[in-house]
Amino acid sequence: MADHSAHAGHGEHHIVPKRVYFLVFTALIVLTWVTAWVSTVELGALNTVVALSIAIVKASLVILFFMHVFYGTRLTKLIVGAGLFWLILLLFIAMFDYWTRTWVGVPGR
Amino acid sequence: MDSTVETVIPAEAHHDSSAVRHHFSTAEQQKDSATIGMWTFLVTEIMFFGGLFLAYFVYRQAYPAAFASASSKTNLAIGAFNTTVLICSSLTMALGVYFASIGKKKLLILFLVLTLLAGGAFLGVKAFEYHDKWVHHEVPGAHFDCEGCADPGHASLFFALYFGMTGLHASHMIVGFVILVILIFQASKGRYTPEWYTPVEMFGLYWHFVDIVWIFLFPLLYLIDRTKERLF
Amino acid sequence: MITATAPAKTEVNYLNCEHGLKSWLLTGDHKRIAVMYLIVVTVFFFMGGLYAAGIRLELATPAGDLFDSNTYNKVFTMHGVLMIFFFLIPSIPATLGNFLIPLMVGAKDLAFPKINLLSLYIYAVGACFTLWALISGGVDTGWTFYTPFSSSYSNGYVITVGLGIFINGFSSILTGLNFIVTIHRMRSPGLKWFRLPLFVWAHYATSIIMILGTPVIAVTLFLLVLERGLHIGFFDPAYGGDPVLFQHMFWFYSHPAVYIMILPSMGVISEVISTFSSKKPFGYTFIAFSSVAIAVFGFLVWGHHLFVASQSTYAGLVFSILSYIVAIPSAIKVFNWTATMYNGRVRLTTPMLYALGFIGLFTIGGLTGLFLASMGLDVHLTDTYFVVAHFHYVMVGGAILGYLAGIHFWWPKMFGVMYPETPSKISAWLVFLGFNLTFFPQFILGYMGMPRRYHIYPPEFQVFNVLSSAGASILGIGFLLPAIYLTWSLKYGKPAGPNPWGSTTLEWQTASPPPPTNFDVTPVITKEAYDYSHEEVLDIG
Amino acid sequence: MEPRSFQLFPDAASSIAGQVDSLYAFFVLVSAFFSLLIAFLVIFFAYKFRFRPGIIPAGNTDDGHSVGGMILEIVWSVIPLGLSMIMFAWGASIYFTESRPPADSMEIFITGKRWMWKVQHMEGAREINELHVPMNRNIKLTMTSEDVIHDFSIPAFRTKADVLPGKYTTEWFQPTKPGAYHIFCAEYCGTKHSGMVGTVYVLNQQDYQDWLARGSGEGSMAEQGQALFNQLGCGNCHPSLVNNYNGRAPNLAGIYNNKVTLKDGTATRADEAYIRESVLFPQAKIVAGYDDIMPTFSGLISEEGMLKLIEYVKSLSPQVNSAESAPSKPVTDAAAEQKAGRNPVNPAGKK
Repeated sequence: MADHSAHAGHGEHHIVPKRVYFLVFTALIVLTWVTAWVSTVELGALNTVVALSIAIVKASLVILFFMHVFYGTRLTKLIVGAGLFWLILLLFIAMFDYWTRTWVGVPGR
Repeated sequence: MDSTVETVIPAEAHHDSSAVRHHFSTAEQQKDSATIGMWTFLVTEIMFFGGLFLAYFVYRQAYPAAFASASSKTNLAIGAFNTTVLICSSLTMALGVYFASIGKKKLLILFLVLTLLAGGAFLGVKAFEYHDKWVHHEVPGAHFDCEGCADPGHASLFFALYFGMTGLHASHMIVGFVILVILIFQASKGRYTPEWYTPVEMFGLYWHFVDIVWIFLFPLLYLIDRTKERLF
Repeated sequence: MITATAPAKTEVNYLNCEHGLKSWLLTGDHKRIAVMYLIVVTVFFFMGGLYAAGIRLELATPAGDLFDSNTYNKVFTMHGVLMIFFFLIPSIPATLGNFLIPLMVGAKDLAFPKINLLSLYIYAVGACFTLWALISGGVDTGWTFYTPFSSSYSNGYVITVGLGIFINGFSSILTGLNFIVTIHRMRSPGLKWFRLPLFVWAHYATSIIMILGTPVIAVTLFLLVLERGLHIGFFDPAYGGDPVLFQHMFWFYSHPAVYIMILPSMGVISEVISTFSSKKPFGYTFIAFSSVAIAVFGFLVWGHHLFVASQSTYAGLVFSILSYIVAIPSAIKVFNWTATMYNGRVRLTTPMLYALGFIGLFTIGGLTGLFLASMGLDVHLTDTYFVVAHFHYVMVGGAILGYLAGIHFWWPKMFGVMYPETPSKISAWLVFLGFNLTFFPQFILGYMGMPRRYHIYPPEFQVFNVLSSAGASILGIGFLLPAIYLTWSLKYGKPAGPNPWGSTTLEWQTASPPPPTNFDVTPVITKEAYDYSHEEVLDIG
Repeated sequence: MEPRSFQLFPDAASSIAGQVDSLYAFFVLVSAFFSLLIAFLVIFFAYKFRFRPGIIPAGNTDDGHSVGGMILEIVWSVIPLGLSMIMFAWGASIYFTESRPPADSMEIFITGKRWMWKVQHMEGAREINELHVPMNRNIKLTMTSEDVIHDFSIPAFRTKADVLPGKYTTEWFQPTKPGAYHIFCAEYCGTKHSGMVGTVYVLNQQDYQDWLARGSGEGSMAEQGQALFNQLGCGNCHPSLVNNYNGRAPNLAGIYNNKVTLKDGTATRADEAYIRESVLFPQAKIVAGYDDIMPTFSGLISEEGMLKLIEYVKSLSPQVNSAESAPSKPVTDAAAEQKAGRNPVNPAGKK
């Protein structure tokens, strides 16, 4: 593995201290109850923004710490990033059709 | 002929542990491959759920009233409780991997069992919710009858997606359940050591991924645009 | 498998190291799995071909005199389903890719041999579902499964076939996953990315699509099966569902799937042209990056299948311009292949004939793709025989010619024998001529407006349909010949030796057929894959 | 239509056909140039640089990463890119023309059903698998399907558009040559897909008037829509006279294509799609100030009935009353000519 030897350090298993897990766990629980509570407060369109933002923060915490991506190799980060990027491509490009369907003002165009 | 191959290394030179399969040179290469492989698999899972998320966004945008009132039919307290349960199971899973990595066999088994129990609790609550929906005729199909839904004609789409998404998520949990049982069995036989606990670690990734899916399903199906009411 | 430590003996190879059916069915050896894939995809190719023969026979006359409409619809559906999902998509990756990628990166096997075997069995299970549906009475939706026809109106076995393709998708995903990990982590010491053969680059790009695209078709078919089986409407207008959403989700995979078929083929062509020009591929980095560019941009163009499907005009604009952009990397490849021959030492062997045929036919296939990416032209051309001709130029003229080039190129490596030269060259010419006679008239038919999937057609279209059917019979012979002489060569072919073509890539540096662990010693790479400066060119072809 | 045994190029019978053909010719030229160029180079190189023992061409090691190679790479990337942008822009401009029916278009309504095309003219005439249109008039088709996706394709006009269940799609053309041309269903729709064909007859103005004069005996679409409106009891709640409000349901006079404000504060345009949705899914988009009391009419109205209802609602909005664009109000009440309109008139120039 001559050309990998430079990255060999990444492959050593990095043991994450337990403290990190408990901190992340606490944050996740708090955020869960915050998002549940916020949904009962009238914020108009902001409700959606808040709910999704909190979900993204929670998911990031899980990915980075529970799933060790924070300590992972560049390649792991690249793969995760690619997955999310493609998901966004799928959602946004397809939604673009739906967003622009009324622009021409002719049914079916 | 040998213009590309100049020096040679004996094929077995890099084998440094009996746990390394024959086609890998080092344990590190093997573990790295497993991690990349698992993440690549999880990327396909992201796209797999991605199709459903797309359907959800398209229809929520088309029929906001139907989705708002139909999502109010979900039980917020139960949803929040189940989210908590699942996050707990994620923590126990992470700790399981931690104890595997430092070779604490009993704690590994304990935390795998705790993960199993939390997952079971989640599925139990989910089953209860499904039953509730069935009783209230909120299952799409011939008997669908969404009482009190604004725009009931389109509310069926919400419930179709609700069952599609949570059902797919639950089926991933069930698969996880089966693998967990195998892992507990293997762990009790002492198969995992600090040098080689890859299956536990890879399963951990899978379990956390399932958790992440729920982290998004919870706001999408339970929270957004629901009728404002007290939490309890 | 234990022979890895055995002293190097060319006599011990992956074919004879173990015997018995079990040693094949439970093998982890990528080469044996590749051979098993080769057998099953060939079976499916000829099944699909049989259906194609049915279509061409029926269309020789305007009236519906061979089949009734229902049968005809099932025939073209099964032709599409079998050819696309069970032949074209696994064809090169699962056979040649499986066989060659570990050899080319100097590894003993793919990263996950058991998963590799699992993917073969998943393919088999998916195939069984599909065959079961076929025996029960087939399916008549067309391979595109558009809702609401497929979910509510079709009288075929949509659920069974849908599940078959759903399951088969996981085979594709696991193959791609295995390739990605292998290419990243199993390369020999010194084998840097830009020393990899272009075949490996092409498969890396293909794997990206398999990983990111296939799950979307899986979930789409899953929803379709739920909708048809349980009558819960995901795409059903009766509940406010949108059938166009199905098309978006379907083509998100199925357009990139075209690149799953063509990219590996392009990889083959790069190898073949380089070897038989005895020259490093011109613009190696451009060819390598254009593969990845095709894989990435290929995901952004699916909406050009929806220009008349009531997609918004502005979305159409975006998809149209992106479709033109994705054409550029393909053009770069064609020019570079052609330039590779310049100043080369060209030997017109059978694989080279196929490869040159590929360049010509793929050029036409690609250029006619531009017609369909043009919104104004697509309105007239879509859903006509122009589309049929276009994608056959890409999939047969491109993917299958590349597959045949690859099979002929690596046959000596896979089985250690040479096939007879004369019949193989005859078959290459028959395929080329037969193909053009079959599909070129369909461009003309398409512009005249003959819709695809028509069982009965107006009489003014007959002349070109007869030409097409005549060409198909020549094409059929061209495809049958290799099956015969290649099988013949297994027993009677002359021994090939490790490097019959005088190629420089790594797979030719080991014995033919290769030993069970590919190399007796782990190769250490110090040079690029293509270094013909010191090579003696063999006087063949 | 007289069967022809051989044809190399389709008839060009619409205003857009010439433009599409020019674009096609451009594409064919570009493609032919590059195909022949590549074919020539491949054959030439294969001969010129054929293997000859002992002869190694100078420059055999050029791998394209020299300066000259880079220039070549750039040239053969940029030229195709430039050409393809021309192709894109030209094609897109034609498509934009096809997307937007001219304001003076005469409307005809198409309903696809497995396996037939049902045509409804504004003036009341109905046809099946036939479509009679006047020459040199802009004609806009509003289309929907009763079952699966179909596609209304007229190759001679170089136009087609999918016909979907549950929504309306549009396609327009201006016929320029009298004659009879194929209508094909171009989206696979099941067993008799290839039988879902018809003929479009392009008539000159006088022949068209004659044909139209035979009428259907059922009144214009708007009149039929009004009858349906009354039969279904819509008028019990929905006022249809200007300035008449009852608080139960919105007044329909003048709403067509105007903005309506919805309960949730958003606004929408009361186009065909909105009217259709409001009849079938009345609770989906309720107008501000009204209660959720309307029952659904889903399953009670055919797609053709729906088109007539919409036509009636449109007729309540004088500024967009498309009757103004019709050549003249046809005589449709002549009872004696009841079914005659079903028989197609042979187009001029055809025996």
